[in-house]
Amino acid sequence: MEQIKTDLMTINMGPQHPSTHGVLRLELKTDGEIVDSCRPYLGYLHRCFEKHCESLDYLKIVPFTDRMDYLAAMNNNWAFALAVEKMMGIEVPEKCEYLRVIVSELNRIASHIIAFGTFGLDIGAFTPFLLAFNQRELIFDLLEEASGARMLYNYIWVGGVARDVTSEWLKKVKGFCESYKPVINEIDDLLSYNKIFVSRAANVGIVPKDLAIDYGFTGPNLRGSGIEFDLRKDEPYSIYDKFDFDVPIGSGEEGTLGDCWDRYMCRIRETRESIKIIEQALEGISLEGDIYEAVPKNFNKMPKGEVYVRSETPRGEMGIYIVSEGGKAPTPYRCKVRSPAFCALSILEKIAKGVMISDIIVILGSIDIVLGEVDR
Amino acid sequence: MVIADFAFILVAAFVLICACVVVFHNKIIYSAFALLFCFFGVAGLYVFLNAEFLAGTQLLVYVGGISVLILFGILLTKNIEDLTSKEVSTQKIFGGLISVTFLGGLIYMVNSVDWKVSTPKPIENSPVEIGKLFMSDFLIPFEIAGVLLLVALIGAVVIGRDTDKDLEV
Amino acid sequence: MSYFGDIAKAVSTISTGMKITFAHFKNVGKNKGTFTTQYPKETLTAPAFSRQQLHNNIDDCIGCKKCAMACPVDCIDIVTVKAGADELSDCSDGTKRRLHLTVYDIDMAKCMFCGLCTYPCPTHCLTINDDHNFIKFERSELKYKFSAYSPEDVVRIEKEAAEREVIAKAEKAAKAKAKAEAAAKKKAAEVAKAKAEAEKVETAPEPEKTEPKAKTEPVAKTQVEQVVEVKKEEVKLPVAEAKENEAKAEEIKPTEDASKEANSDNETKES
Amino acid sequence: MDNIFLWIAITLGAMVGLVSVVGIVSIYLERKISAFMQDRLGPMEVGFGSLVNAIAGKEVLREGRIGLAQSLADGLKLLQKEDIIPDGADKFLFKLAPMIVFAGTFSTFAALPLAEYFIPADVNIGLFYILAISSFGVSGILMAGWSSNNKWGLLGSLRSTAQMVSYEIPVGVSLVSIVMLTGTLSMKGIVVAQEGWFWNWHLFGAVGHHGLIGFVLLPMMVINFIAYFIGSLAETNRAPFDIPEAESELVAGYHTEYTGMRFAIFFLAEYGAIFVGNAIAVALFLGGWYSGIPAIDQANIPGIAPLVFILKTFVLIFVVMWIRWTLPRLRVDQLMTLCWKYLIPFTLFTFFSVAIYKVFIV
Repeated sequence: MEQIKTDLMTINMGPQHPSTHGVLRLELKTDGEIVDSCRPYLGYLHRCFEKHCESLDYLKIVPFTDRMDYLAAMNNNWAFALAVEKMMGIEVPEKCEYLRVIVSELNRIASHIIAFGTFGLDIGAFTPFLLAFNQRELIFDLLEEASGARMLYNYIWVGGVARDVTSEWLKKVKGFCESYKPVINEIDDLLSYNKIFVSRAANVGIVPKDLAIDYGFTGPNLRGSGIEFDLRKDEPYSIYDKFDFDVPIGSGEEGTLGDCWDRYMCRIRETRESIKIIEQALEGISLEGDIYEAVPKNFNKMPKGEVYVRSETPRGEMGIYIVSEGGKAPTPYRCKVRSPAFCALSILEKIAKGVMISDIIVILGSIDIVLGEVDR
Repeated sequence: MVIADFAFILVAAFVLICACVVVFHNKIIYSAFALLFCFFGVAGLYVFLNAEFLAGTQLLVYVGGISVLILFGILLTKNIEDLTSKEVSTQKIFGGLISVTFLGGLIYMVNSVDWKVSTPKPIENSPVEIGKLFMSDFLIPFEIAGVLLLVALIGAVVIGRDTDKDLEV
Repeated sequence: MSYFGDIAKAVSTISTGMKITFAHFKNVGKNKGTFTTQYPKETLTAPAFSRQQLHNNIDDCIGCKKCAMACPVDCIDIVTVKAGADELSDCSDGTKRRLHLTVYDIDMAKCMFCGLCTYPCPTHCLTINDDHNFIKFERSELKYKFSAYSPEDVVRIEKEAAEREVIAKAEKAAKAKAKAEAAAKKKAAEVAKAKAEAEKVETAPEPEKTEPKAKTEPVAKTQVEQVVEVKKEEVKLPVAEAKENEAKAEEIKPTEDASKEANSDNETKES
Repeated sequence: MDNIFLWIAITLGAMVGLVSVVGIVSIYLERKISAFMQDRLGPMEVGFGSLVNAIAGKEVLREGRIGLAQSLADGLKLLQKEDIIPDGADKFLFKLAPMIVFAGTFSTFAALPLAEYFIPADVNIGLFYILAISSFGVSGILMAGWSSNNKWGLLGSLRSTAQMVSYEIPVGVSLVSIVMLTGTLSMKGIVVAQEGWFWNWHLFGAVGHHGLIGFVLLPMMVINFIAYFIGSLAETNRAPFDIPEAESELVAGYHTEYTGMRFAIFFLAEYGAIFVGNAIAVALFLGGWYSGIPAIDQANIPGIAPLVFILKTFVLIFVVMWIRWTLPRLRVDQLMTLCWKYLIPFTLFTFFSVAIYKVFIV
């Protein structure tokens, strides 16, 4: 029997749409509810970060890295600081390293809260989102106390951190770790294993191992596909080799390996691991020492050359590539950022064929993009 | 009962106007909506005949079911993105001739038949009576209609089923 | 069997979820039951060093422009006029003030709240405080003017400064003439070495000056050095040219002096 | 003559009042309940006093408000809003659609048995009438989605219609079981059949009327009630079946382009539909206006019967909201799966069981 053929309908999702996670535009060609093709259009949040760097000195670039992945500003600061430190050969004091680990892991939790909270929101669960957001609020209070800002911290500087912390602050962080554990269990009960949620997220947007590698997936997205790769474990930078933590990977326990539920669950489990790391760091830190010790007086010693450093941000592997010409009052000759969300977004076109419109939202939510980082 | 007459005229006029819109309107979607209102008006006419159950059935089946399905069909098949698309009749003269002939025949029939005025009181609990009739005098037609609908249903499923299973439910 | 299994799972997970939401519903108003604060009635206190609004204590500001240079978005606008001797009072920490700040504007609409400008401030007069309640209806209202002078004052100060400058110029011209004459004599003696020596004299002492500051205020120092470098560049060119063109040197030398004064200012307050 | 017009005017007025009050109260409850479940407080600023003061231009005091007049104030705000009709819209149908949707809901209020003496139109096919007339609102939703010339609106209305047409089947079948048991379509008749102690309610198998053998009915009726409740959630487009207006997918579904009062009418109609859906559940399964304790019913306290009815309905509405703020949303195909693979078989099973009970046991 001949198939009944209908016209495709072109739908414009975004740039203003509740669940495009920022200003992303998707051009959907649908056959009724079934998506025939989905093409992302980027650039609505492009702010010329890379070009802008070329006219700023290294100290001034740090607040701009905040604005790339605005949900995980600490990790961005750190990625950039790592690159410049490697270039200049700076040894960071141990206290600063501990502080960096604590704030970055706190920020990782905050970022993952947004990721799984909005993922639930995309599927229609409002309450888990807000319950998780309360915890994010607590993290922001802590980070504000440490750095002075709630979202865009400018805290991790090249060679150190911007501000010292007090022992009361460390106690508060400890308190937060305790209060967070029951909440994540509650989210598990309320959302993760909910039958409706599982049926919406499992077996949707499956990214097999080889496809994930082909498209440059990193971070929780890659681990959701069952590949155990975490820069903190496999290529430890800073003092991550001192900590004992697991790398949660997707197992396809509710559906197929590499589906949206696996990616979601990876994030949930990663927050638990982050709490573990923070607790260990709180034990290891000593408050003696000068945080400004290794902060370079100026960047005149910046050598000529280039450097590429990668680090694990909540969205995956962020690479910073800097070409320097050295000299006095130097600025980068070229700065390039390898954005994990950008690579992850590219898979949308591949796996969106034949799914339903509702699934597009779920897939988009599960790869957890931040448009500030995609467009830069 | 002046009010009842007045209401009847209102409803009848509504049905007629809607019917005219169905036939004469250029936009097919207007015709479909007018058809829906036409069915709705007919349900009102049933109420005047003390056939509430039938009126309800008319609403449920024709308004809530068939009209909506027709609308559904139009929305899914027509070029719905274009609000200005129009359907123009190309055979106005021929069509008009046929309808005038048909109207003449109907008028002749209405006038020639000797209509009887119904004397018995309307049945109080019509659903019960209808149910009883279905299960006694009209059992065979009822069953045949049921089987026919079932056949149509299965046929529709067979035709409409997607042969390639690309969407797992 | 999975048919009924699915139903059982759905019922159990949904009832678990509903239990949780009902527990939250019950706990409203109790301790930790609600997270919202009724804003106008009750306010949250931001940490003391929360970065919310820039404030400049203009009485302590020496007009060094380090903050403006540290700003990544150029939101600080400073214009200074050289003051006469003893015209201005000292800062609270004893630093001499030698510049009238006729314009000190911070455009909070441009500000990105990174706080980088507050670190190099030598007198700690520029602070970023926790006052977060600065809603305005016009963008222009977000331009905060810190200068203590009225427009008339500014006109007067500029006029006075110009007068002083004329006098100073005349003095300097006389000095420079003498200098130039001396230099010309030297030149005649050592034509080949003259250029190299002149540069040494200018550059050598200055890095030593700034180094003691490093331990206390590393970032400040970075900025200081940058300031110094920039000033040096400004200075170098005219000096080199001075050997060929005396008239030009006369015009530019006041600036050179001013920059040196600024540097000495830094030193005093740092110590 | 005069009497008839007066009666029509009074009834219509009472019904309009009921619909608006129900809508306003439900919206307030929705906001408060959702807030409490999410560790928030919800509207706290607008009380009736401050609303009056604000309208009169006096100073608005903040003390002691719990936001009681919030939805009223929202309604006033929506009334004042600009009425925007998109340029590319089909203007006639665009204006007509909210009226049709509202009419569909509004007409169903006519047959609600608030009390034995307070049924605006006690037709002998009351239940059938409600089912039939509520299907009329579907066309309004289709009309709204199509006429606004917005693809999200169109998709929303298509989803909504498919959903409502499908879920009419389990809802209808589950109600037919009750009709079969009581032998009447009249809402009044069905409620009267549940008089007395609460175990006479149909939810509990009407044990009082049928004796011990009635316990056979109990599980059937519970399944029926749950099926009806899920079906009515879907028919009123409530979460977890709110796919027609899924804000994360379709922006706002069929009323994406509506603003101001037209939007408010859609909203009012939605909450009206929720009330009607749960009122039917109360009337058919939960004993209608009977409190479940004969002493209270026989005390003849004026106004207690409608109060009991509305109270029961709002308890169910609370459950509806509780579900909404707990559960995620289903996908279109899963919605249909739930309907065709789960609800319809179960309701058909109970339908046959009740038929067997009626024929062989009673």
